[in-house]
Amino acid sequence: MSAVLTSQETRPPLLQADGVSIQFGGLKALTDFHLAIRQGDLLGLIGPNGAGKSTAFNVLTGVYQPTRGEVRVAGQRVNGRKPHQINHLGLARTFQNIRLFRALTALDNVKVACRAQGALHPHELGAGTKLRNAITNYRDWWRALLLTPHFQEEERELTRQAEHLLEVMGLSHRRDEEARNLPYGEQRRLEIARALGTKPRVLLLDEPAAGMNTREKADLMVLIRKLRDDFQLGVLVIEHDMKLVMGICEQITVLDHGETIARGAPAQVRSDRKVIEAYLGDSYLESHGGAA
Amino acid sequence: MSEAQVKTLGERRAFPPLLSVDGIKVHYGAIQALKGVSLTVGKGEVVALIGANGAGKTSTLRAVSGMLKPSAGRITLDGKDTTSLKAHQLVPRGMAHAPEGRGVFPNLTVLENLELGAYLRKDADGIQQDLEKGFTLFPVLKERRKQLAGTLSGGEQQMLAIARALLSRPQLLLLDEPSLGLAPQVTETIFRTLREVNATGVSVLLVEQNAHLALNSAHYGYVLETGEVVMAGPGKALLDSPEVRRAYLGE
Amino acid sequence: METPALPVPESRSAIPPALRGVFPVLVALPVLALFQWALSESPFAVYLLSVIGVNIILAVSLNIVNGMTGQFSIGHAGFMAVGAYISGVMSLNLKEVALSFLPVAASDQVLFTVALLVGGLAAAACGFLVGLPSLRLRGDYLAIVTLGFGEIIRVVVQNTNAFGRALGLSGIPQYSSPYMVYFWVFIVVLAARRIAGSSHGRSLWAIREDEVAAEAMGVDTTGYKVRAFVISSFFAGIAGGLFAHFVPIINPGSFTFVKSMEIVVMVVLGGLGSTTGAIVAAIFLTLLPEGMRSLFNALGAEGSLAQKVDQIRMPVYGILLVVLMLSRPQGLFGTREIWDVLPRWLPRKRRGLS
Amino acid sequence: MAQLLQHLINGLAAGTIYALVALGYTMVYGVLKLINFAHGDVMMVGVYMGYATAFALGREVRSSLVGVALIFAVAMLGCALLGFLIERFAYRPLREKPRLTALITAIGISFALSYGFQLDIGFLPGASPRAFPEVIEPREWIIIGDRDVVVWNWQVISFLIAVVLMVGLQYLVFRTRFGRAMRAVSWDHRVAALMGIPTDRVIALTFMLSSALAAGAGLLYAIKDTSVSPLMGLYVGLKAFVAAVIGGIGHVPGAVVGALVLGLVEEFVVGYAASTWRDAVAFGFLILVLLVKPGGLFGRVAAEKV
Amino acid sequence: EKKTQPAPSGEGGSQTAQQGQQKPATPPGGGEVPAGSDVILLGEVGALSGGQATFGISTRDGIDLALKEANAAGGVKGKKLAVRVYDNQSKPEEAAQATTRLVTQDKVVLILGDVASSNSLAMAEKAQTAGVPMITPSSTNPKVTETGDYIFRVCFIDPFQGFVMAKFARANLKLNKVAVLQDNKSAYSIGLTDVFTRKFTEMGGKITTTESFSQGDTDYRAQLTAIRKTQPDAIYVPGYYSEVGVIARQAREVGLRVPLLGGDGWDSSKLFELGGSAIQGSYFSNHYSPDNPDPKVQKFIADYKAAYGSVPDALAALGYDAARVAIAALERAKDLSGPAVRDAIAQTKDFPGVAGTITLDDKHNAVKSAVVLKVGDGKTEYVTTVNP
Ligand SMILES: Nc1ncnc2c1ncn2[C@@H]1O[C@H](COP(=O)(O)OP(=O)(O)OP(=O)(O)O)[C@@H](O)[C@H]1O
Ligand SMILES: Nc1ncnc2c1ncn2[C@@H]1O[C@H](COP(=O)(O)OP(=O)(O)OP(=O)(O)O)[C@@H](O)[C@H]1O
Ligand SMILES: [Mg+2]
Ligand SMILES: [Mg+2]
Repeated sequence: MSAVLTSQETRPPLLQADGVSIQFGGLKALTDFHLAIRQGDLLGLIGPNGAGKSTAFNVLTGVYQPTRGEVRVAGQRVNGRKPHQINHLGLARTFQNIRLFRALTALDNVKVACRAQGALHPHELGAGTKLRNAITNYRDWWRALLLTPHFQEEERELTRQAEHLLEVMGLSHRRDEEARNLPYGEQRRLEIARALGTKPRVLLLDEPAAGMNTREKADLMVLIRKLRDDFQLGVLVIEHDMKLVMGICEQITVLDHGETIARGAPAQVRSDRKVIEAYLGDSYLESHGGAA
Repeated sequence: MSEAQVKTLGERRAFPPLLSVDGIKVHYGAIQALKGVSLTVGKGEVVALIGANGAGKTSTLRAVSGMLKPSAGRITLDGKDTTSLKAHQLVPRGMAHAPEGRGVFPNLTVLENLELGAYLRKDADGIQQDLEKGFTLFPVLKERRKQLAGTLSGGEQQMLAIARALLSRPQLLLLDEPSLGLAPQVTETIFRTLREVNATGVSVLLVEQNAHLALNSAHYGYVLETGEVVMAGPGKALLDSPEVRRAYLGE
Repeated sequence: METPALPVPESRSAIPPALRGVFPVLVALPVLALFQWALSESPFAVYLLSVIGVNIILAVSLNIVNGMTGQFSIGHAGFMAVGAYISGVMSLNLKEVALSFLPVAASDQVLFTVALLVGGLAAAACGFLVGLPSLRLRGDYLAIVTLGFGEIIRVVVQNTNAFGRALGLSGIPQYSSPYMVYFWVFIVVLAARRIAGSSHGRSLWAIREDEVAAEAMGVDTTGYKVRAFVISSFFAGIAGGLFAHFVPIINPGSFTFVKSMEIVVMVVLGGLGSTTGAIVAAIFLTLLPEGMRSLFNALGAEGSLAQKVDQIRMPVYGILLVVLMLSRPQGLFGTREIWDVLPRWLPRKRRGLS
Repeated sequence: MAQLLQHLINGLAAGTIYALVALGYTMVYGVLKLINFAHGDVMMVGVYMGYATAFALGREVRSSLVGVALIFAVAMLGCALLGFLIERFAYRPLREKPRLTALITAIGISFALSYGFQLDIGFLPGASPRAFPEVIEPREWIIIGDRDVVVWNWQVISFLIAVVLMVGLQYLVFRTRFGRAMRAVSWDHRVAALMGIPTDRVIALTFMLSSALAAGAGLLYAIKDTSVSPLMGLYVGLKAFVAAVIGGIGHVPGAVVGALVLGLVEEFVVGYAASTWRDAVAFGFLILVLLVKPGGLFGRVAAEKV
Repeated sequence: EKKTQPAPSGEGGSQTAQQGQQKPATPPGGGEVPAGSDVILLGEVGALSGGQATFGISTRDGIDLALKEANAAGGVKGKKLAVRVYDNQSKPEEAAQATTRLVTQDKVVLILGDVASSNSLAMAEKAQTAGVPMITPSSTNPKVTETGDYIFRVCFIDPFQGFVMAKFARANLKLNKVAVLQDNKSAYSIGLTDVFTRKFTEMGGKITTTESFSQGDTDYRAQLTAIRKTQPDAIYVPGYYSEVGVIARQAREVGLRVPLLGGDGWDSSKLFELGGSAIQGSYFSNHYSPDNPDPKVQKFIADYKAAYGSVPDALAALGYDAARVAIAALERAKDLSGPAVRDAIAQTKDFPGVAGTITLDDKHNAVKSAVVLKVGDGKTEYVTTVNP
């Protein structure tokens, strides 16, 4: 394990949080949060309800602004950036409460996310690019209005990409179905497909297995690993299903009341006294027999 | 219609009848979600309803609690036909439903949410007692009583929804995936609470993805597949059945 | 049977890709000329068709903001006013001017087109201004800002001598013709359809469905919203310009929030997001009052009571709105287009790329 | 100085009326998230009901206390009934439908009422404005200098009524069981029903209350400005709506404060700047407020938990 | 480069001004009544709903009365008269649409309307293009008849009326300082304000302040308080009675006791109801005085009362006059074609209208005297007549 860790250290982190804190009124939802994700990582984030896990996602993806600390994506500081800009740098996510574009078809849900280019380079977010972006944008509108061959080719390309992602997620048969009519489990997978459409470097999954039965969860575990490898991602998973988390994550961070109370390999975390008290509960120990 | 195809395992423990659902059908526009579901819940019984995504579990609960009007079939509660009653008319008859997606009122405080659970009750003292009981069950809620429910974490909202349902002192409690998104510990708490509540005589109709947990705590269970009941039997019996193990426990 | 919500440009087609963009325009121009010729003897039909055309442009353009993007704008008449007044003032000032190298009629049309474009661009600039607050404002709050903006425009016009104050601008040359109006109808419909079928359209729909998720999926929601406003108000400005050149009098009272509401009604009645729905609703709602007039005439409008009958149209219109909405709450076509709901035996649009 | 004071009083008096109408908007918005565009027109109908009652009562009775009470009672009950009917037939069938559809029926009702009352057929009053009979005899309560500053009895009365109503409504919404039910319904009426709340009845009652309020406000308005016409609802309704938004729509004290502020802004623009720009300034002020506080002065933009 | 073509505001002559250059306008004379038809169809466009409805309805009733009388007297050229009335919702585009329909679909021989000048302007454009004569009863803006040779009016124009009141205020009432309160939504009000202000200052008076309101307002206290500060001898309120009555009350309320001055928009029996005692002692210029002992005026008043239940206001009187001028012209015209009727109307001279004797000048405007009336208790009192 430690050998793996050292080899990881040599790669630069794609996503890095340094001492991130956020407060809502008097409530400290997240305190001094640190995290680094590199390509190929599969990390877990667990903790009791209300510990601040989703909040951490929101801070990382720019939905909330941290009150303190720094978030870097691909080495670029992104504090104050809008979520879409952060997404362009290669950070994609799913939501705890599914947020699909409900009236759009499965295919269109993914196509919204698909963009012609992959993730930007960090310098492409710098000053001076605003004007260029605006120009590109209006040029793209004109292309769409005039149906230029370039535009048509691009549309076809997007469709191909989206279809491919649907296939990867096992949703090809739902291609033209409106998202709201999909069963819950498929909606979850569609969310992942959509997130992949943005060609991310890092994928954040917020309770991807919620609402799935044991069998579907088992399938999901395989899928997450496969995605990491095939798309060369760093993945961070929030999940309450210990079987899933312990089963696939190489490293797990445990939050409680916004503070990081433990971090380490699954076996290590599982037997951490503080984690057991705050989160897992004694009965978990009993049923899994792994006393410290 | 599909009565004959239900595979029944083992003997059902006898409870006095409370809820009986008889061949209900539910449509959402062109989609038929339920194709004639029949099931019963006895007084003091815990009944689990399991099934894959989209099988129609939620729709069944909705029909029972009056949120949806079934297009065919009959529902009786305590011997009275309630098929055409609206949701708010069923509450005084002892129905409480913690819906899918929790359904807390985000624009109200935690305390106000709880008080709404006791909307039809007039006994201020009793309400106060039950509130305290709820708070001991879920201490977080006490901490957050003045916070707007919308800002609670997912798990906290789930606790709130259950506590709120209990505050109406129901005779029959409908729970739709109560463990969804809950920390293992809280899931424990909730199922313990469920057993406690049941011990006081409250019947429970439980929908769960976690078939293991659900069937373990249920007297009786039904397996739903694409809008139809395909299997029924005592919880333990279902747990042991190879079909269930394969389809829902991934073994 | 279930059709995709989003139209996509045709893929299998005999037209070479390079020509596909302009092909419909090439077809439309002679058709419009024929149309114009057929109408030349019937001033009332010309007038009515012009009103319908303007309303179609307004409804289809508002649909880009209200229907596709899900933003709630109720100040569309304000943008229309900007286009009407700017182009109206231009035409009034250029009335005596002609381009020497062109015949007078052609020169007028050229100048008119320029005036229209200037009016449209001015409206688009205003749309940009109004779109900006959408950065911070949601739903009903954005709506009230658009309404307020429309009213401010009205007051500005009412207090500006160059715009004729309360009397308005009169004597604007009647350059507008069905050819011109329907040329723009054609353009706006084409633009709306092509936007809807492109990644831009998908982004707009995504914003309508879930702004947070759209943003998280890399959609620059503010940018798209502003651009939707700009495009939509550009066409509203064009509609205003066309309107000014056939009425041919414009007056602040024509661009009140009641007018904005009438446009919203067309969009909602047609089905939010459905371009053909907006068209059908615009046609229907414009013809409705005139149809009532014909009905009353047939019943003998020269009688004494009948003289009072014409004013019944407005309350009846109100009641009809209620009835229509109750009977088709999702709008005529929902979010779909007409060919998705017409019976199967009609020639159906081929499935596109998706 | 005296003039300033007089403007202040005028502004507050105008704002008071906006406030009463705005409360109705805010209430309905509070439960249904519906901008009830017909609200102003319901007010107008209420005023005509009061007008008819006043005439039926005759000169003597109508200015007695009983008469005034009767006029208000008839108008408010009549409007409550009207509100009930509108809700029952124009809004309720659309409750599960997209929000904009109900907005369109609201516009339809608004057209039908305002233009309908312009007809001079049958009992309908016709387009020309009428003078509202003097029911509360106007009296000057405070006079400073050579009538430099005058405060009238009805100004004080309506101000007090507005404040009392605001406090009462605030109490109703936030301290009573019914209010809790209203707020629950406003979020999700399907779940509210699961609590045993009779949602249809709560919504109907809210509508009736808001319509009765509109009638009361309309009468005070008619007493203040003495003129009654079928389109009056359109103008007052729009301004009151703006006031409700300035305060934060759905927020009870916000509606009152927003209305008073709007009344004062308008008064001072007219009094000290150019009266021609009054409406522009009013709307400009609204936009400014929203840009600084996107949820209005008091409203919170519900922080969406992601 | 200048166009070689003449500006379209062609006047006189028999050629139609050609508005749309791209194609020739419909040949003049939209009004051929089908042979054998025993009805002559007139058109009217008026504001029957919307903000100006109350004025449109008075006008309609006046026209209606005139037609009934004419039909009772045997009609015109042996044919009965009928009028088709369309509502313009107080909006010019609706006026244009209704007019286009009347002149091209319904083929009326002549068209009447409206009160608000912007609506009349829209009508005029369409009537002129189609070559159908139009008479506006009460649009006082000079521009209306400038539209072309088919457009006439039977009332005086804004400049004259503004002049009348300025002269009256200066010469008869000997006022020095007058404040103005205008209706900013009404072109009529703005027009009168402009002329009054100019004339009154030319005659040595002083305008202390000009405030404005919008039609439909009911609270004018802010403006009046501001006016009060300037201590005027009178307030010129060139608005409509629907607002003036309330303004008078509120003026008293804020402590302004000076008289109000106004124009023909004041004239309505409703003024007394709306203004109560507050409006008494104020003056306005008008087309006619109901006190006028002239039997034809008194008969008109009595007939109108009998038919519609109220004393006719100036708009009703003008509607009545306009219809009668039209009927007389139809009778005189050699046939019912547009040019013939136009020429007949243009020859109107010394026509005895209830609202003054009408002679149409070469600009197609009525040359008439104006009266100044004083508002009394429930009625007006004749004060003086001012000649052009
Ligand atoms: N917008 C907000 N305003 C106020 N408080 C908030 C907001 N968002 C989150 N919180 C609070 O922050 C805390 C952390 O919430 P968060 O959603 O991150 O929890 P979580 O770890 O994801 O829990 P769960 O596992 O139940 O989803 C909670 O107590 C919640 O009430
Ligand atoms: N509001 C709705 N509109 C249209 N279809 C619906 C609606 N709600 C449910 N359905 C469809 O009805 C079927 C049954 O849905 P239901 O929600 O009852 O399933 P479930 O067993 O609760 O599934 P899950 O485990 O995903 O919650 C599904 O096919 C679903 O897509
Ligand atoms: Mg969470
Ligand atoms: Mg479910």
